[in-house]
Amino acid sequence: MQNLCLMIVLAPLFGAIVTGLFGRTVGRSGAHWLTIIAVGVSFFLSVVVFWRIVIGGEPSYNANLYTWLESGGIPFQIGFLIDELSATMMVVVTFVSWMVHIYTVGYMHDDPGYQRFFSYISLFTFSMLMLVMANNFLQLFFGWEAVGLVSYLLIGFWYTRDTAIYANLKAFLVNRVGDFGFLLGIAAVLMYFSSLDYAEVFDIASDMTGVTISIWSGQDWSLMTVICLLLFVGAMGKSAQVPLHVWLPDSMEGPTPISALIHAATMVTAGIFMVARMSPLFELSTTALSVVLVIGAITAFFMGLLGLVQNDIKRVVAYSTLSQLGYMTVALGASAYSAAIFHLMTHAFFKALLFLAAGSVIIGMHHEQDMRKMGGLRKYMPITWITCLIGSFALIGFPGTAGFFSKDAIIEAVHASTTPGATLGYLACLFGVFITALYSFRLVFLVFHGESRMDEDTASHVHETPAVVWGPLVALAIPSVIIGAIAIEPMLFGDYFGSSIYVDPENDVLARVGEDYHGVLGFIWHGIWQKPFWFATAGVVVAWYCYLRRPDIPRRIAERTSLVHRMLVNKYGFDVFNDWFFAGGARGTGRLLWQIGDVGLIDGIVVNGSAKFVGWWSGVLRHIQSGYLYHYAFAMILGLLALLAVFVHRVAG
Amino acid sequence: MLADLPLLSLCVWVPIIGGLWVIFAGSRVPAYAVRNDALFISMLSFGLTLLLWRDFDNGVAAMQFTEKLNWIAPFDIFYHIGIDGIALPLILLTSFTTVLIVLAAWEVITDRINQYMGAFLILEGLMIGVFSALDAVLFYVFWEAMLIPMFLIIGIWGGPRRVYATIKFFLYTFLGSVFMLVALLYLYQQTNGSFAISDMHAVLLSLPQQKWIFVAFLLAFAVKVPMWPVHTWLPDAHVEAPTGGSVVLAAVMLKMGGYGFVRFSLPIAPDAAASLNGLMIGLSLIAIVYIGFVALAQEDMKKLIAYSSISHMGFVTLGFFVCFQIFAKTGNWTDAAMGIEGGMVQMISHGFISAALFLCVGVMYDRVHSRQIGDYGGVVNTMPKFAAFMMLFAMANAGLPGTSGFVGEFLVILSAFKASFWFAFFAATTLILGAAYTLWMYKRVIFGEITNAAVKSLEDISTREHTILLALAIPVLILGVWPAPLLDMMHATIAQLVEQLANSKLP
Amino acid sequence: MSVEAVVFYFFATALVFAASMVITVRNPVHAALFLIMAFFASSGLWLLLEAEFLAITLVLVYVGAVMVLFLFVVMMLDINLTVLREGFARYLPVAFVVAILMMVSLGLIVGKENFGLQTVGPAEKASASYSNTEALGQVLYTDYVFPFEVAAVILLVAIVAAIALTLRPTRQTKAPIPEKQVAVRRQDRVRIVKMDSE
Amino acid sequence: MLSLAHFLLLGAALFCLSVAGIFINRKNVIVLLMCIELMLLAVNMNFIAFSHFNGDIAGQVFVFFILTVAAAEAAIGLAILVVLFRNRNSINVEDLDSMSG
Repeated sequence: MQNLCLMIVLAPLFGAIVTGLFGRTVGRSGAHWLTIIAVGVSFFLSVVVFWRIVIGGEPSYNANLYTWLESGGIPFQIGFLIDELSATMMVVVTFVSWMVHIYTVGYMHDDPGYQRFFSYISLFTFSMLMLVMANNFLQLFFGWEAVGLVSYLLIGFWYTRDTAIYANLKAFLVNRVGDFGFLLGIAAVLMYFSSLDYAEVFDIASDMTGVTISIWSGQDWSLMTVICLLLFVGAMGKSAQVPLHVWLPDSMEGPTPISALIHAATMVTAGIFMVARMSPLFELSTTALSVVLVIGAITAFFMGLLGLVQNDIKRVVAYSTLSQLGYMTVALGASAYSAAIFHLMTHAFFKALLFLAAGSVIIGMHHEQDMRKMGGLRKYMPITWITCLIGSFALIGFPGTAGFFSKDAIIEAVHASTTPGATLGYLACLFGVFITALYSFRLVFLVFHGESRMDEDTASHVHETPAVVWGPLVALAIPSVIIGAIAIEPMLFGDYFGSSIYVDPENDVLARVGEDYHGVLGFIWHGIWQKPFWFATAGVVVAWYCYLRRPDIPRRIAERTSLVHRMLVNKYGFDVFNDWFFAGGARGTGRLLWQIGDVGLIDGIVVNGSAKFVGWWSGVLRHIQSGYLYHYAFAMILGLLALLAVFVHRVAG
Repeated sequence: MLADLPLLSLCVWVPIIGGLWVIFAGSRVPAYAVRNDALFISMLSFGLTLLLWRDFDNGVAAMQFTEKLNWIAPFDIFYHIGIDGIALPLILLTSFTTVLIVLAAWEVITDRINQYMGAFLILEGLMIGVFSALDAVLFYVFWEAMLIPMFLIIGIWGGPRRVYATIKFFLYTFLGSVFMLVALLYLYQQTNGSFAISDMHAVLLSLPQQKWIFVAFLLAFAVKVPMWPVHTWLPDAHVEAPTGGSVVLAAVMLKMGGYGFVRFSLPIAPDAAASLNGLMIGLSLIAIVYIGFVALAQEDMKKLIAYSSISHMGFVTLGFFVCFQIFAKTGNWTDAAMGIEGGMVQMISHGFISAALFLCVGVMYDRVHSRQIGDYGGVVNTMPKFAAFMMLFAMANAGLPGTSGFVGEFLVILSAFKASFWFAFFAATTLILGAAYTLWMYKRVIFGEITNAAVKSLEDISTREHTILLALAIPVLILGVWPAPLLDMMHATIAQLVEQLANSKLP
Repeated sequence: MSVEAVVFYFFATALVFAASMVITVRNPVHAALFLIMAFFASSGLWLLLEAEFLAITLVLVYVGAVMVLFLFVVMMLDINLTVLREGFARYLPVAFVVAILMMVSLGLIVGKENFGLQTVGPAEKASASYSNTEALGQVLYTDYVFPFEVAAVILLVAIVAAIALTLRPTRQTKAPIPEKQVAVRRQDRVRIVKMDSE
Repeated sequence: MLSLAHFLLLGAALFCLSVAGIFINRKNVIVLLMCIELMLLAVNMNFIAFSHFNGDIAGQVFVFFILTVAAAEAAIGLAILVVLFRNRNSINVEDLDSMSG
């Protein structure tokens, strides 16, 4: 098993290093063949692992590879923990990554940084695998930051674009804010558990419920709440939860395959994965769960709203991603970890599909991303249209598609949950469904249906993309449809996750939902008569009416509610505020401390001031040095006289 | 036969004598011969230190490779040297850095090349001497002698404001070390006439005595580290120094301060350190946060990196002094070791990273002759290989896991949390600030469109520069992925240090 | 009053008078002459104190050599006396006060019985065969031989320095320049000319 | 009967006179040099007096050396004076202030 794991991890790393360092030697085709094969190997081995652990029922594998270092009597290890959770993630990650590798061959065809791109995405695959396969917090943090690094590199892939390099810096820094909390959380874990190994920490976690930690003097906080909240700050950064979501829409400056791989399917779900992984800790703090739930609800609803006013095709999908991440977070908050992971998985497929479809459109339109300049593409790009439609249905939760099962499960679970804030979560999710349907089909209708708004030149060139691009679309469309029906039963209501996820029986909402579960068809039948389906249908209808039937309505609504509209266009002012308060404030503080503190006080007054004082005092004293012999002689004689007087006084007087 | 050689003495004296030889060979010798000689001598001494490493016994806390000769017999002053797990990594760092400096100066320095090379070689020997001296007077002599080559390096090959910078540098450090001398003489008296550092460790002192001694040492070491608020010499010295000077200053000289704390302040005055640790932690945290902000406002790359150095060295002192708080809280001294080890790792790692960053700036400066961030932009277009290296070092500076920059910060933050949530909180802000100032600089210098003709005509790094940067990239990555060997080297010594801290020296 | 006392007071009066004149006369030549008188007076006092060798030396060396040097210089230089005498009256009171104060404090030291001066009894009379010169020579060439040598060197250095200071190199001075002579090469001086044999 | 004090007082008087001389003749370097000679004479007087009354020849040895050094000093001082006069055409002390701070 250890060799298997090593192979899975190291194959993409090998690909990344070779294409990265010797890109010119291996050439363009060498680069894509090498990395595609490496990630392919990784994928198939992951499937083997998945087969053995999940289907074959082998006990989970937990072993250390080597000791990173040992300090203060605590060994810090690098190792792997392969259980149902990580096996699932491995398959999802390697599959999506593999698809993206293939897709990239077409998408980046003309780009001069071809090898570099493959190197980065392989490196990303390695980092993400390290993250999900970790058996301790240290390695988790390593993977966590490494995916952040690759995300940084990839958002700034086109480094000459000002917007791209602005976005990647922003993404990295916002993620760093999350990591800041995450690292403190890890430190807290180490302090109280004296270990960073998952198994050891989880084993004794339940003994820690009564422990309190004093942060402000006199106020005692529950240790588990503090730890979980700190860890969740990390998740908020990586999984783009309000208010640390600001980087994700901007990250769309990166090439589209990246948006699909990193900023939709895998990296951004790391936070969700982490919270699920830490379920034994989170279960011990209702406060933390409640916070998670509320943050998720806010993200799910309000970020969805923003999707309505975006015109850039990728940004619509990006806000949709934010909203879906909110759903997952809500599920986590409601203790429905398996539902969150389930949604994570289905979302990975259909959101990657949507992004790649958007990418396909962008290729077809020769890198035009504004939806207002599209329309009627159905005729030109049938495969893209079909797959995009499938993705959208999955996204809005059309009964039978993958998204339907996972999203319905989440809504049901939140409905059943008793965690404080659950009602808010439920309402947010419910209205979120309407919003989701609205913006998804707004996209579909604006891009593929209706009249063409393309200019002549573009229209004459639009064509279906090559097989290397639509191939992955099809490959992703299939699981987007069927994976939900296949996986719902074992994942949500069966013993799929085994011991990898721990739910306190009191919080086990999925068990409650499961009582009403009677097979896949029953679930679909049940779903059709539930509110979410009607909300989704309403959304689609409204989208059809507004964007196909009466395209003038949205503009009029926007004019009527200009305040709301402007708020949405400005994304609630987060960016402006961050730029002004945090970025500007930090620079201002820096300049202030430097000019006043360093240059003014320390250097000006103390250092150069003392030198100036000495100079001034010497200036005063130098007048004594008249240069006249007799002055010196007088001084000597007077001194002699004074000494003599003292001497006489001391001895004689 | 090899075993009979006084290996440690060779490490100290080979570069010094070699350096003198290079200098006195004078201008008669052609420049290429000077370069080759200097490279040979620096490689030779690096090889000698590697031999030290090979024969070093990790399991022993006591001094190894000791040599003791009479020096000034009437005052019981000895030529007494030896190394332990704290000194060895620093010695390795020193000799390694010198090789790189010689290489970095290869074609860049044309004016008085023999003196330049000689100064660095002598400096190397003196620095190794500082790390290996076991006699306080010997230590002091090496410590002060070290200033001379550095003074000349900045003063002769420095930038336009070099005179101001050198005087500031010299006065700052000299002011500090004078107090150290007083403390050493006082200790000489207290130990009944012994300058042996081990005797100073053993002597019992009352709390006021310890406090005075601690403060005297603090002045010397805080200036070297440098700690806030005695840090302002560093940005000036760095900005004016030639690349090699900046490298040695950042990579090794700053470590002298940290080394002084673990060799003198902590073991000689543990009770004073325990009672003054609040002050030390406060200063360290100010260094981390305050300087982090100040670095954000810099427009000069070298200044920015200099400030970043101060901020990172804040972790060293934080790690060293946080152990007392941990002990007060948990009553467990093994926990406390983590902070000290973190500080030590941070010193080594900072040695590599800051050296690398200064060399990177040097590479650009050699081509464009400007250090202003505003004069660059879009360097990646013309220097992709260089940009890749600088990315690595920038990330290491921002403390990315997998690079050496992470290890020390991680350990220090973990142990700071044990002392207090807020210590860790403020220390961890470096995660954000460090990334902000480093990557913001990177963005403005490397990324973007080409903004001016100077950048447009840049040539990518030569084989020589490639070798230098690669030689630094390798340890940065290895230490990040597998720091255990470094830690193993120090465990025994630091365990002994912690034991010294645990036992009160009050009579 | 014994004979010694009479001699002492005579010479002491002469000495103080001569010294006062040295510092007050207008003309430096006169001052130098009064200084010679002071030297004579003190050499007389020294004879009273049985320091015959030094008394003679004082006269020989100082009056004979040093003071001649002084006179030489004074006469050689064309000195504007009026400028030099400026401020004489202005500084007189200050000088007077300082001198009086110093005299009082020195007098306190000597006069009062605080410094154990009274323990020094009257000097023993030397025997008839006592030779001051011989006694001085005894110690000077044995115990003090090294300082003696040093003093000799100092004198030599003083002579050399005085000459070096005042020597004005003139164009007429002809002197070899050794470093140039040494650096001469054969080509500079000898030219071999090939000639046909006659 | 002559005592040590007589000679010491005489020395002191001589010394004070020379100090006064330095004050009065502040501009004339030659007279200043003469005053210094007088001072040395006063010192020598004391030495010899002590030597005589203590019966210790060492005092006279000292005087011997003082005489030597004073001679050297006078020679160099006058040489400087001559050079000075040659360069400045004056021996006025007030013209000599190039050491002024």
